Amino acid sequence: MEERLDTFPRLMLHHARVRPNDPATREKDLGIWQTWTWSQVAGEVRALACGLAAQGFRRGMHLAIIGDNRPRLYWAMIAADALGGIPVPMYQDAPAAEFVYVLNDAAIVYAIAEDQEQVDKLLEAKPQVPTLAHIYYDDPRGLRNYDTVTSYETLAKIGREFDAAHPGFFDEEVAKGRPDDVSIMLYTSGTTGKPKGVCQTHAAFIAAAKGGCEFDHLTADDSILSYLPMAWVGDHLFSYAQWLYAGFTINCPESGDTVMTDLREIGPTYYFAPPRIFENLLTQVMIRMEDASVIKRWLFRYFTDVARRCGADILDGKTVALADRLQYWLGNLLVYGPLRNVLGMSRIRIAYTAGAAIGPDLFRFYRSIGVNLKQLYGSTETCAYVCLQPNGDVKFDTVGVPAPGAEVKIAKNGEVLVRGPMLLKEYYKRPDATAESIDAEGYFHTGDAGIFDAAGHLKIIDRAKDVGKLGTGAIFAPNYIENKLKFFPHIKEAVVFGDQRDKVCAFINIDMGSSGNWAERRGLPYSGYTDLAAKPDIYALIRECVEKVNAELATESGLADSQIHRFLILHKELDPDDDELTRTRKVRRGFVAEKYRVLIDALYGGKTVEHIETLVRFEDGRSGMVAADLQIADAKTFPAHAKQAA
Amino acid sequence: MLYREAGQFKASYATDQQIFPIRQDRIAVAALTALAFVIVPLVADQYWLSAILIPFLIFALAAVGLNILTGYAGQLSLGTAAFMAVGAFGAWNFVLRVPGMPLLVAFALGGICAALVGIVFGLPSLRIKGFYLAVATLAAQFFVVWALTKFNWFSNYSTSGVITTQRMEILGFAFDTPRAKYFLTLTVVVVLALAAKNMVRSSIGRAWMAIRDMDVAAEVIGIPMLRTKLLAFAISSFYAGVAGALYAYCYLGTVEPEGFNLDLSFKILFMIILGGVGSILGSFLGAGFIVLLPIFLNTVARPLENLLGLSLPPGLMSNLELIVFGGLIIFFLIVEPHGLARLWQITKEKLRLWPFPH
Amino acid sequence: MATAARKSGDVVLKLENISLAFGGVKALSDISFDVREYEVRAIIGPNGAGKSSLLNVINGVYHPQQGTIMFRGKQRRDMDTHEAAAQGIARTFQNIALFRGMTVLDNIMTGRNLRMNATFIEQAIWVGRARREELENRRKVEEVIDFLEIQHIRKTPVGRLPYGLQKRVELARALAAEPSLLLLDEPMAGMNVEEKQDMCRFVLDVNEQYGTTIVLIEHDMGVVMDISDRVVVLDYGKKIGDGTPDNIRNNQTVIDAYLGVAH
Amino acid sequence: MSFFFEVLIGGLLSGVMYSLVALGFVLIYKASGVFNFAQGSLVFFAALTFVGLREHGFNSALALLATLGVMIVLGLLIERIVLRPLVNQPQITLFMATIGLSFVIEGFAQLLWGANVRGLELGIQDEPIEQITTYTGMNVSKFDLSAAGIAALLVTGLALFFSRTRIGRALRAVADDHQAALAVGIPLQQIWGIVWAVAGFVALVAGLLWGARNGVQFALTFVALKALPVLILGGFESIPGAIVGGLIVGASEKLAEVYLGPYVGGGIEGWFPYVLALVFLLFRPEGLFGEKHIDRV
Amino acid sequence: MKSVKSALLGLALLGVAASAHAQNEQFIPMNGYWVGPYAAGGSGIFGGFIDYINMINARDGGVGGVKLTYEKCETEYNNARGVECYEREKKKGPTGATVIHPLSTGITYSLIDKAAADKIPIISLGYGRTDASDGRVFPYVFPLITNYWSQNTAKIKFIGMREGGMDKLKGLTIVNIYHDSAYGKETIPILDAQAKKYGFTVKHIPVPHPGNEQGSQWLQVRQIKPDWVILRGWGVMNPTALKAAAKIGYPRDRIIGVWWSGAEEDTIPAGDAAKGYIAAGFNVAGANFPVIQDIKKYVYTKFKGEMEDQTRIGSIYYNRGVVHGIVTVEAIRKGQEKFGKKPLTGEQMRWGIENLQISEARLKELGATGFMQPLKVSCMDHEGGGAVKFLQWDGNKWNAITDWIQPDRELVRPMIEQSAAAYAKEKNLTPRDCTKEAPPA
Repeated sequence: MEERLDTFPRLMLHHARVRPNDPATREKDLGIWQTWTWSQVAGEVRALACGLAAQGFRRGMHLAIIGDNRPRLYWAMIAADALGGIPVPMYQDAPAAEFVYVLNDAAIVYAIAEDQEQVDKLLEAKPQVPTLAHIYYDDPRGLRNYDTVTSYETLAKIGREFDAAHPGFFDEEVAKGRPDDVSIMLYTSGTTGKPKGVCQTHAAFIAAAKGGCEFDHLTADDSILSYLPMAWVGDHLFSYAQWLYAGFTINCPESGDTVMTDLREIGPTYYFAPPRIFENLLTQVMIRMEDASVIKRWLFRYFTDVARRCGADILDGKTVALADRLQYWLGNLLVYGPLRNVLGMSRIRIAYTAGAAIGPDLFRFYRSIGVNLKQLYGSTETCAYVCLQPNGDVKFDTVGVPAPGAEVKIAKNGEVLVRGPMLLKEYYKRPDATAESIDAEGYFHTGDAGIFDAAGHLKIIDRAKDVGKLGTGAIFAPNYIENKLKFFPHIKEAVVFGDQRDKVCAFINIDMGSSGNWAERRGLPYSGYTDLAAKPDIYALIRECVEKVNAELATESGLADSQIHRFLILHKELDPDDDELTRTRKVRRGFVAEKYRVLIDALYGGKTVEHIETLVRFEDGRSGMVAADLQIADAKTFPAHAKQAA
Repeated sequence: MLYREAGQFKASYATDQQIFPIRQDRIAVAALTALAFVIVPLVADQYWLSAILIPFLIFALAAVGLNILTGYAGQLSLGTAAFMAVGAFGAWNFVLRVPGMPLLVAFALGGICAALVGIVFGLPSLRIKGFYLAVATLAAQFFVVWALTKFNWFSNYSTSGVITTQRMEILGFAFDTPRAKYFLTLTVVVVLALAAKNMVRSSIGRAWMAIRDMDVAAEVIGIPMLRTKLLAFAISSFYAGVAGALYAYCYLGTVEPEGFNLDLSFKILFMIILGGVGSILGSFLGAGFIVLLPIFLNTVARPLENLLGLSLPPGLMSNLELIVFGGLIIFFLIVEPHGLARLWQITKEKLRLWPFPH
Repeated sequence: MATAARKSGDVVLKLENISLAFGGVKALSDISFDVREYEVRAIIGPNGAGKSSLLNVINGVYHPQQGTIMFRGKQRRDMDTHEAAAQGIARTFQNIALFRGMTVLDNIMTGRNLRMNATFIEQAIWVGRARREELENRRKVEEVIDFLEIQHIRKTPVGRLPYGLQKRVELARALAAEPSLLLLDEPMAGMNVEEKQDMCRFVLDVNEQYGTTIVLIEHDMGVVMDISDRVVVLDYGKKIGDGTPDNIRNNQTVIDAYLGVAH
Repeated sequence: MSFFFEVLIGGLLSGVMYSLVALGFVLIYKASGVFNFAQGSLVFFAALTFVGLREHGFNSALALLATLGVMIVLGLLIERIVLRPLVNQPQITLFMATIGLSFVIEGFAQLLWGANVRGLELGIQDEPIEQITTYTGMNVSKFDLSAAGIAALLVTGLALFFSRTRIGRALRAVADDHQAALAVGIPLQQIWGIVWAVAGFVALVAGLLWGARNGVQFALTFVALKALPVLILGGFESIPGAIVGGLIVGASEKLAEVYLGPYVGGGIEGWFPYVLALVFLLFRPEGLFGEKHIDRV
Repeated sequence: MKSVKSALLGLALLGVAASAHAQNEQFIPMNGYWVGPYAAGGSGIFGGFIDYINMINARDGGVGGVKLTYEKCETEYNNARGVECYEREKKKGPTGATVIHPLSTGITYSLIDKAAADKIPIISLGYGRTDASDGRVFPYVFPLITNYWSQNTAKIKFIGMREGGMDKLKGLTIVNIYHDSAYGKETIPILDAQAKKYGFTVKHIPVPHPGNEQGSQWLQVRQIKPDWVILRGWGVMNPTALKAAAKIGYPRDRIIGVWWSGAEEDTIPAGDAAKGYIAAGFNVAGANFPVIQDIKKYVYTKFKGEMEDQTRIGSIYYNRGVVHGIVTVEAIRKGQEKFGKKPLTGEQMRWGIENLQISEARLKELGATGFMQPLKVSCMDHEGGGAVKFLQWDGNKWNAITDWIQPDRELVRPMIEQSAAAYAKEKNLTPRDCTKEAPPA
């Protein structure tokens, strides 16, 4: 009988058979990389599944999974899938109050949590979640005296006993699985409204995984660091679907604090990170290089210039002058190689970024030092799989060509539409929403505005709904401008306003790391964010950035009117805890506009200073008021002078 | 810069605790070993072998021994030469008096004799600390040399008190050329250095360092003070003893008790201070430095003198050598009080973090 | 949150009529008190009250001139440091007594030295028992590292660590010995609020997780009252109070002699 | 019996000579915590400079003054060039630096004055005092007695210097507690400079006396070895300790050599003082006059 | 390519030219010591030695047209450095190092095996291995002129002469004050043997190194009240001994030193205390010999002298250095007689030394009559002389007070042979058969 590799549990069993002794999962724990082979993973999953079954977990039930990336949590997903259940990973840094909605929406009865912190949150949410009955935990630390929760070990033990009593049970359950069963439910954070559960089938994710693996030639020899939230579609694609499809190794870091060290130790061949992380890394590189000796700084500058000139072309396999090639070779020896090494990127064959726009300079930097960084485009509803950048044909301002199996077209209003096997089955218990996003032809409406260029590469401009019109009638794509601002290391977050107005104004969040460092170098004392943000020197610094953006915008056709006339630096950092950002750190534009209305009025009202008081929530759950008098600054704008078409 | 550590992760404690956890280091060490065992014997001439490499290795071994005592266990000793003397005379007497005594066993027994003497002179360390102990170890230095001179039995009643080593043979192979002696020395030194490294990374090494760093805390943890200190004395002296035996057999061929004088003790102490206290690598670096520096100064100075003609006072170059030697020692202590090993460590850190400064 | 069902057991340590003097200066006079299994026992008192001396008597650093010490059923004139360690008494010091030349890992490994029995010759050859012990104990140490959340500084030389972390490493070293009685000499001295909270949590966790009996000296009354089961109060080498935190809080002698003066 | 006393007195008088050298060590150790191994070289250098200057036509007084000046300058230079950059380093590092220093001084001394062995006549004959010999049959050397007198003068002088002068008192404060001394505004480095200069002066006195006894030659550097057991016995930080230690070492080594030596073949003087000191230390680890430290934990 | 080739060719030619230039030179390493406690001896002896070589080069244009070259290497009187110097220098010069003067007993011992293997003869004038006088066992070692045992028997002879006959020795007490080291102890057996032979009592008193404090030893001497004291001193021990003797009032003219106790360096520091002190020497002091005058004339007038302090020219050590020069140069001459006037190899040099004969007549030619004793070296006898002259310090200079006094060969020779035979046995060597050695040409 031919092996049907159409569900994840079957894929897992397949690897356990084909490569039983190859590493499947590693976790940095107790000082070393604890390793589990595929056959060990199969054993654990089997025990876990049987345990859950023994505890009453049945087909179609949801299993909540809460915690940092832990092997056992990944295994729990397979176990749930094996039983025909649906794992529901949740954002581990959300407070208990936010848990409640999802737990209730998914009618969670069973939950598996990483540690005491998550268990405490579940217990806190429990009174409001009548269904929640079983809580399991991975790390027993501090949980010794909790009598209402069960440890992973106990569960596995129950499972093994159950398995011994019902030897055929597990295999039967796996055999019952069908490709069009829902294999995972991921909650979209949603920039507006309550999160929706996106139901994806085995088939959808396997199609996406297969397409990606084949597109980039991923094999069982690759390895990846799994450190992004398990509830996020990207992690699920890379660390779960592709893992089980290709049979490579996932590596779980010791803790959130040690990701960079762990990355360096593992040296993955396949890497995924949102632009923010690449940006932080580059910022750190620059900061650290500031302290280097003159010679090193010179070397670094010289060779990054060389790389900027020819590095990306060399990576793309284009012809490059011999002199440049030689210089690049030398640079690789002295700078790029070591740099990739200290960043943990020596072995990377393919790195992806997605989730937000990445600055061209940033993108080019990584490619120029020999990291094959590419962009992809997708969403939770499409298994993060719509467009991919092919090797050797990477354009900095597009997200690549439609991925194998994906049909992409642009709607009349500019919205990107997509069709293919990777589309969601439905929004959980939200037929209305499902109907709204998938049209009659089976196209999913991404909500993004984009265009195809001549070579067939897709270019995303903005959220379709965010694209507005200025008072002058010119289009206004706020994200586009914000991203331009955010490409400056000193600017962490920006919100621009201009829809239905005659000019564009902006809120800025400075980056504490980068501008703090900048301030320290200048001997500028400051006591905290609010203090630093109000410094005239910082204003000058930011004004410079804003004006650079203006200069750029002035050269772009149709966007010259979007130049920023006035801006202010917010007195607090926009924060998901204050609902200003989503959990994936996207700005909740409407909410922010509402909350800081007084500031917007001030910007447009021509005031130079405005008082504001805001409620902020601290990490420990307490809240307090922050008050400040914010300066408002004017920025120089430039006359439009469209670039000559090349 | 040369280090590419990304991807060198440890999946077991065994790999994490190996002596050279970084692959590049392992390669370098393997290359160095190959160089020492294969290339050097092929290319080095007699001068390099018998005047530089063999003494370098032997002094390095003695320095390893002293480093165990002083660098790791924190007991300052000025009596290393005496323990070397015991080892040399011990080994010689074993070969002389026990028919068919295998050479390596004799070396080991010489080392054990030194270890026993070391234990005796280590006893006061339980009550005496720091410089008081250092000066007390001088007692060993003077007493041992005196005893070896005084009791003719040790030199088999040789009128001159000088002993000439017997022909060296192991399993029928005669070690009579500089190359063979080099091999023998190298092998012994490598094996013992490895053993030393193993000890200092084991519980005994930690016990030594604990006593060195904070003896009261060490005691409270349950580290037996006397036993640990005496073990340090014994092992240190054993190393010095074997080094002494090699010094007699593989290097000079003849030795007299006066050859193992305070100057030699100081010389070895210099090696560990300049090389790096509490570092096996440092012992080698220090030995290299102290062995090579005077030779270097001398080889530079003499042709210079000949070049400049004889108008210079005759002692000038020798005295200048002395001044430069002393001056360099002070200079190094000022620049890097923790020795060449620390310098290497810093360099290595830099190379590992390259292009970042820290 | 679930609360610990902490229960005190039998008396494991009993000091009777301990007097200690250094060349005429009396450090402790006629002190008697006991420690029960599983309890957190605090010793408080103003500076120079003899608190540290008392700990030093318990684990044998000082030898009292008078009195007896009963530990685990055995009565004796004084303790011997080595014996104390072998019997499962571990401690930390008021002024951090880490081995400054060693890494965090080595420091904690040193705490397990008593459990390593390989001879130096085996260790020199690094085979068999020596190697096995080294690896097995490393695992135990890693558990302690994990427990005290000091993974990120594992291979850092202790000298480079900030004060608060050094204190934590010292606790780790003591814990590595898997002691049944843990003596903590001002574990929270000089820490900021957050570090203190962490340390309190660790102390309680140790007590809960491993069932370790803890005797601690602490100045922060809040901490003492929060975490200890019973408190001994010393003043000028004499015991002036002994009882539960509530008891002590209301003890007039203590209030006069100590609380009133110090705060 | 008179022979015994003769040995004893001879020993005590030699002991004074050891004390002279030990004094230099103590001074520097007390003030800056440095175990100055170069003290022997300083002794050599001082004597050589004195003799060398005399050879170049200086009269004794002038040579003495000039040498004193040179020694003071040398002391200040050492403090500035060698010790100041090494401040706060472990003692053993400082110790090693002084060994390096001894090479430099020895090389420099021989470079300056050559390797010749020279006599030094102080005008005191090293001969028995006849009156004593006639009355007691014992030989007591005029020279030794004078040396003892000079040593006594020196110690008295130093004692006065320490107790009566401002600098001396500051010096004692420094010896007691560097930090505290710094805190009350005593210029530590200046003090150290002065101490090295004083140590240079002591080296000069020792160098002249030893040089007159054994000739001015390289072997003068070895007198340091004679001073070490004195230091262990007396304690590194005690001036009276250096004197008493010297007397004990001198007397006991002579007695041991004469009465014990023949049983083991003689020549035991080389190590006997060390073993004596060692045994002594076992009972009193802090030396004769050293302070007892209680380990506080 | 062509240019590279021609450049290489040029280099090669240059090398040939350079070596051709160097062809007619013979190299002698000067491994001595100019620093440290023994610098006085080292600088004096090598001063005389080098000056003599330079004089020969300047006056005679070398030996048989062969220029003598040398290079200094600082050994610090330390075995390890001595071996390093030897290894470094042994390949220098067109024929390598051709003869080596270690000027240290320790270094000599360390070089015996090495030098034999490298075929480089060792000359140890008045130090080194006494039993190496037996040339059958030690073909490459030449303790020329005299050794410790020989001089010791001569000393007893001298005492006998002073006492009025060897039979008067009976009942005398002689104290042997010696440096407590291998060197110092070396004469104990021969003294004991002589004591037995002549019936005197000998007491050995060791002085621990370095010997800068001898109160107790001389108090013992005072107690023993010996008739004579033999001083086997070393470095600072010598003046200290003389001072200590003065301190207890022991007459200095009853103290007899070995030649390492009998230089100006040993007496000057003792000042008046040294007056009258006697020492055995194998060369005398004084600058009035023609050979010394030649050195001054050919070397010092051209400012090429080794001695910074020219008053030391003619001192005991300096003159001993000249003796080193004489025996070396004469051995080269001897070798050239057999092997031709070209640079000798070490092996040829060995033959030269082994067949060295310096007669009174030759000494006269050399301008060294009375400066040193005539020599006749042979395969059997690597000592070649054996006599010593007794010198007395008058407070300013050393004066010869006897002629050359021959040793007690009957006593010494068997002991040497016995010791050498033991060595041969230990080392598993077959002694040469001297009857088969090539006779002098």
